[in-house]
Amino acid sequence: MRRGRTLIRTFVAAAMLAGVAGAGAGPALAQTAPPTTAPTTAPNPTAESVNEDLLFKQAPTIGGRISIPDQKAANLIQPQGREWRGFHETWMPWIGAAAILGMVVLLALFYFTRGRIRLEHSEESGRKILRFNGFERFTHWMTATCFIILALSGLNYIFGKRLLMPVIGPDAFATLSQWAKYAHVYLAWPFMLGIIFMFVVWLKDNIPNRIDVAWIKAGGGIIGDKHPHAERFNAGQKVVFWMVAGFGAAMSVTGLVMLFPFAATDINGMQVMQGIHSLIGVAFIAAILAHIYIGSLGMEGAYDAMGSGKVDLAWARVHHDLWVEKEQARTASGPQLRAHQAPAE
Amino acid sequence: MKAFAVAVICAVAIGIAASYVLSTSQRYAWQAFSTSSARVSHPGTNLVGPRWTGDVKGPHDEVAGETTAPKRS
Amino acid sequence: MARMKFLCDADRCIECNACVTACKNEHEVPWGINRRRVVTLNDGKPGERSVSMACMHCTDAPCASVCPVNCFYTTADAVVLHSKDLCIGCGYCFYACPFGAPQYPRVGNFGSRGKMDKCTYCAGGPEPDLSTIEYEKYGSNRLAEGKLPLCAEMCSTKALLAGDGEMIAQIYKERVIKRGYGSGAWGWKTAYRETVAI
Amino acid sequence: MLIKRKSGEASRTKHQAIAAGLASGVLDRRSFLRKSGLAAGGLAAAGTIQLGAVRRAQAAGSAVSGDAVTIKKNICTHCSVGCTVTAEVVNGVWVGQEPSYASPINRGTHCAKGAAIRELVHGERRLKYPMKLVGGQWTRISWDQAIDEIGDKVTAIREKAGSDSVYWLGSAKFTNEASYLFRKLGAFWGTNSVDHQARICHSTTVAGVANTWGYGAQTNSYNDIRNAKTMIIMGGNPAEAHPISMQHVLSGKEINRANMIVIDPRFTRTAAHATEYVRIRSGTDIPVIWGMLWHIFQNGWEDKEFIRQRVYAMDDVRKEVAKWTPDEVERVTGVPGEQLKRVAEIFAKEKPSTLIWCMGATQHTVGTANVRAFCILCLATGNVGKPGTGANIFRGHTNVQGATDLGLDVTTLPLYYGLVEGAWKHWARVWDVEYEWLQSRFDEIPAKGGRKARTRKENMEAPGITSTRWFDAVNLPDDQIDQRSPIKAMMVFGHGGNTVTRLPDAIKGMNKLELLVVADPHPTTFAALDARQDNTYLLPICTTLECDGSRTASNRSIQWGETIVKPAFESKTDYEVMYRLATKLGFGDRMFKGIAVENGLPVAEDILREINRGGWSTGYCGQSPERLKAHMKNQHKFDLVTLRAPKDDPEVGGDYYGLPWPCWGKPEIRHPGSHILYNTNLHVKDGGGCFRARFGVERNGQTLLAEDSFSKGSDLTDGYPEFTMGVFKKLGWDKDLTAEEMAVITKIGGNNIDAVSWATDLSGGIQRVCLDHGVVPYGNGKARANAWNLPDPVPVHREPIYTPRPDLVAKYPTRPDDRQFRMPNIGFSVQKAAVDREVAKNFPIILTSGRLVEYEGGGEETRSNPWLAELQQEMFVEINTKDAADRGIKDGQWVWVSGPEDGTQAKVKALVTDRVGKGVAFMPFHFSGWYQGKDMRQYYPAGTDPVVLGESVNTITTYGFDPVTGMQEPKATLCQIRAA
Repeated sequence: MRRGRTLIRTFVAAAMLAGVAGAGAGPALAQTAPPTTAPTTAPNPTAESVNEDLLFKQAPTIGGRISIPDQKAANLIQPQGREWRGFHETWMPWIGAAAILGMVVLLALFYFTRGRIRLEHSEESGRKILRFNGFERFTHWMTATCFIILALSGLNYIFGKRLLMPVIGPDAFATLSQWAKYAHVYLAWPFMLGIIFMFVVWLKDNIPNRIDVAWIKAGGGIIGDKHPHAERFNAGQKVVFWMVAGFGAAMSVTGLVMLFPFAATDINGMQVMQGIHSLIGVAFIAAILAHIYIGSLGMEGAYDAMGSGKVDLAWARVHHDLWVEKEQARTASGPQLRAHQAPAE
Repeated sequence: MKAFAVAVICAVAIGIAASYVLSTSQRYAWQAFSTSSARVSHPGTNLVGPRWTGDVKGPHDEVAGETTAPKRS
Repeated sequence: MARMKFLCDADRCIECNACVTACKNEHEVPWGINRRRVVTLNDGKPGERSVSMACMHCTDAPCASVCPVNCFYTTADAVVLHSKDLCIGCGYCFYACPFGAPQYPRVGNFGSRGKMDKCTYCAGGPEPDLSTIEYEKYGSNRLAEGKLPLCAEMCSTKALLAGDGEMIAQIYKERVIKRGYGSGAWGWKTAYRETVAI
Repeated sequence: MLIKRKSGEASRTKHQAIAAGLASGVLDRRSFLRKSGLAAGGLAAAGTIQLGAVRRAQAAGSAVSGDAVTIKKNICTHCSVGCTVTAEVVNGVWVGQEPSYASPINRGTHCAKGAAIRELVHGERRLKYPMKLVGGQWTRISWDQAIDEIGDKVTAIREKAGSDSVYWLGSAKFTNEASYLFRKLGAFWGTNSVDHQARICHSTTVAGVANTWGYGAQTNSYNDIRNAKTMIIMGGNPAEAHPISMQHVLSGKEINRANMIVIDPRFTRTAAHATEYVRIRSGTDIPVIWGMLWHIFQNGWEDKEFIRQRVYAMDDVRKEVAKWTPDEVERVTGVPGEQLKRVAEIFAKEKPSTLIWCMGATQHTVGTANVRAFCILCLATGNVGKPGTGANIFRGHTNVQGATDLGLDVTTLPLYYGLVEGAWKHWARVWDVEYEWLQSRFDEIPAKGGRKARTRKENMEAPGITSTRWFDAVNLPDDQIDQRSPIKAMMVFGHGGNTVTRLPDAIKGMNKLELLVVADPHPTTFAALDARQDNTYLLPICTTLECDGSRTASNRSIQWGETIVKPAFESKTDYEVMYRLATKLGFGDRMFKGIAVENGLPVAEDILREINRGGWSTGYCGQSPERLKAHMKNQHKFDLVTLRAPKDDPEVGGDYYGLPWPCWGKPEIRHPGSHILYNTNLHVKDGGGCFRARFGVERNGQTLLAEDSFSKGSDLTDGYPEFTMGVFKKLGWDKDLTAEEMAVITKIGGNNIDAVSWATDLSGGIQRVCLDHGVVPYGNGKARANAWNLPDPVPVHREPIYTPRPDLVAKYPTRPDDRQFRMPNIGFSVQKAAVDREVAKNFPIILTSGRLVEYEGGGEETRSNPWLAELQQEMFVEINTKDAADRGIKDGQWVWVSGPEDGTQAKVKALVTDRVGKGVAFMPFHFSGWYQGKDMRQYYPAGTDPVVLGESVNTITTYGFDPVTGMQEPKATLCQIRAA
């Protein structure tokens, strides 16, 4: 009779059910009974059994119903966990190392070939012009300090156990990582605030225009010795501005999604977010390394812009001539500056 | 230099504020996974430590849960 | 040396949750921490199957490899355990775990989630065997007593098999051959990169 | 990667050989101890009021020294499978549970409830001390004050309104000894209104099956299902109600490649493992069975030889079955014709086949008829009395079988003696009290309501009021109730209150009671849902894990449980409370004359000995405490499938596990018990038997005795009546009786010695002689396909009171209105009114209710266990995906489910699923504590409210009672569901 089947039932059932299950509404229950509230019957629940391969054909993860309130637990198998591990443990360390070390090597090469861009003296040297007011500097430094700690604590997730743990031992490293995690989570908020402030404060000066195109064509004055015109922010700085705004926003969004787990998306969504967060993170760090270099070691006199806020007028004249003219025009009535000195950079 | 100092102080202040806000909005697993039909008075503290932080070494004083009856794990 | 594995014979599992409450009973697991749970697939329709799932103690465990503080260790019989002293509650193991095994005491936000807890295959943790501190941190240590996880020992229909990998695979294979059907070793391809050929 | 070698490598090698799948059998004592914490739960609270929450004592510390771990064995207090609980106790605190590998029933396994049972004995939601409701506030009182006040009030009510005005509601969670004591207490008090959960569980099974072939109990056992080649599970969901039985069902299915056919209105978790699933409309069990028999008779698949030899009046059934052609069956039940033919053919041909059923078959207004139809299907195919066959009735609670056996039933005294004068005289002899004194305890009933008066003797022999209608006996006008006065006081022992239909009327009844006493480990629905202000008492009773006692599992095996821990908090055992109550009521010494009482505590073993002394009718006479304890000690010797120990074993040689009744003769005879009832292939001394000749010898010219069928080795090779001294004299067997036996028989018989039967002979001599002659004491009769003394002699389909098919009511009406159990049963007029009011149109969805694996019974105990409560935190209704779509209901949202009677409604979560067919809804019945949308948590005494509360399905279930047993009808009513 029916029991005489020799074939292992699973594979037969799988093939058969795959056809039926495609209908989505479960097996086609024939409504042979008269149209009363008569229920439908079902052939052979044992043979109809679902199995792993069949379910994986239908969806990337296998999930079902669960009676406890923790609906995450209804997800039985999500193989993407292994894929995310592959990315996070093999790809990410290399990408991170390449980006950061690559940038450092690049900057070192640049420094040892081009050297530090010297302050060109002219008659206007020695006098100062206010480049960034108190609030701008406050915002910059808040964001910057937070960024540095976030960067370090962020990198610690990937490189800490590889580089630091062997040195300081697991217990110390664990305590350090614990604090790094707290720092990362809690200093993210001032960082995000800072990003917003910087964006609001400097947006108007960072709209790209023709002057920037010219600036770029001229290689920004780094190659050769020409000094193309530049307003308050030259094209390079605008790139940094938009990069910080863009990456900052991306880091914030992905970070927030991870900070409030499962609020916005399921585990697979969060894996993607974490991937983006890491990739953009290392790129962000690399870019900021360059910004730090050019703003301090790379160019003499540049640090004062954010240090004290008052730059050397000669320096300003060289690098941001149009901005100096506008400033002096705006404050022409003001006594403190002599008019029409060529800016030196 | 003053702006830098203010910036650092502000950053730390906001950080601490954020940590406070986040920890108050933090929810124990037994709160998150119990419904309006359930009154969980003693969720138990084994494996998660007396203050539901996961570390058991901490002082055995206050117990998570509604009443402060002595520890019942 | 034994290679400990779990195998849930879904054609016997009736979702009676004995494995869940046995775990709660043996380790006094608090409300909200669900080391083991039963998921019902294709619920309510012919072909419905229930599977009891906790940590599968994978080969080359993803959780162990992504952990930023390397707090995981695998015992000689391949039970994946971790140290709650080192754990910083970052949640990476939950990203990597294909089976959603890690549990956290606080679930509101990532800030201070507390140290991860998961199924220990009733093998305790990095504390002296059968000590009070081990019990309070990791639960009881049945393996040190020469026993097996209570969830499998108390499974009402003997669906959940625990023990040496080959031995339980052999049991499952014999069952399938004798009865003529079997929905396969759930999760084995993902956890152990091999499955039971039926 | 940190790889750390674990200490204790040596012990590791041992467990490699053990895989959970194999029965390891190694139950070594834990080699370590857990640190012992605060003093034991009970002791801590003994003196001080301040609870000192019990800190779970963990045995730990260095593996070397530590406090001793003692192993105690008891039986799980939840369902009737009878799983052994192995407890590890340190310093009087229960610290751990180990698998009980030795038990042949659960072989180390548990279900969710069994694996979480340790929490019951120190759960902080337990009722901790006696309480009294004063002006609507719960106040704590002492035990002495409670017993005194209750005693005085009950005695006052007795003077004013008679003994029948006090209702004694017992429990299926009693031990056998407590059940027996409670029935004895009711008898000494003077009322037959003593009932328990069997009323709403298998009361119709007991009546229907007993009226078919003698005893109303499971004929085979869970373990025997491993022999079955085909099993039909109809109206039962063992995956949720009896999970461990599924270990045997699924093993049997796999080993024998058996057919597992599930017939149920709902695609249950049991159906998920079936090899054939048949979805039927609730309440149409009889048409489905007759439909199958139609095919069987049509094709001649029935077992003609078996019918000729051992069945009476199968032809009457053939006439009724002839009406049920496949298309009529399909029209009424919705089951396609050819599927039913296939199922019938498999059941009749691929034998041995067994029929398994539970509440789905019994909880109907046609429950008794349903069950008789099931038995007739087994009889027609010869599937009774052989391994792998039989009516496998899965009883509900842990000791519903034992409590039913021991008389917690309004229609009988202990062990099915009934209420006739002979029964009272038998027990008067066993209890050593004067029959006249017992008679004096009963009320005289004046003539009223057009009915003539009744003397004490007549009232003594009239059944009491069923637990399904106690509140009608409070609410209905006095003249409609056939006793001296309506019910004034309820003594509720271990009973939920939310599992009986028509809860709103029950609440009305609760409010009108003059006295309500609830004796339970938990306050229950009785304490919370009513609006009582005073005269309400809560007495904390400990669970049966905290006292000694035996329990009868569904397969009739009796297992002894030893005390695991002392009663927690201030709770007391049932025995002590009944002893103190009986003493207070003035008949304590008389009631405990034959029972040892050591410092106020009746000894459980001694109660069982008294049961053995009187338990001849059902073979409860051979299970002495000593034999039962020997079985618990030697569990591992019993075979997995035959349940039998090897013959040569000194202690339990040849016994079946738990001495399943009937276990004939005195314990010294060492009868092994009867694993499979009515099994003619075995000698009576090996547990063989035949159908009971209890309906007389001859009717309408046809013999009622078996024809050339007899148990193996029987001296009489044909049917024979039950054995009395008269029959013995005819056969000349009276000479085999010893002198002492004759002395006892003559004392009992008095001037009519011939009337002394195998059931009333206290010496056991008649039974001993019967065994020696290889005959069954209760005779060798035919099973009755036609039970002429029941309302429908041959089962007839009758639509449920609230039917979704008004068009069928004309052809298949319910039974006409009648008086049963002292009250009118107006089912017919209610059905007619429902059809006239077109209830089926505004309440289009069939509502059926049933079990959840995580909870049990009323749910108070299991919903107070956090390990279980966490798994099912919300009351829900399963609604079909199409019905939900029509009503705009999404999965997981709140909905209102309204019932057809007086606008009741319940606020529950929607579970949208295809598990239930279109037009069908399912709700579990374990929830309580919300009432029509209102959360009643604050009405529980502080700190004793269960963790999870929810609406009770019985808020919206409706009228309808079985004519024979008063069984309710929660399995087939109507409802409407709308989004909240």
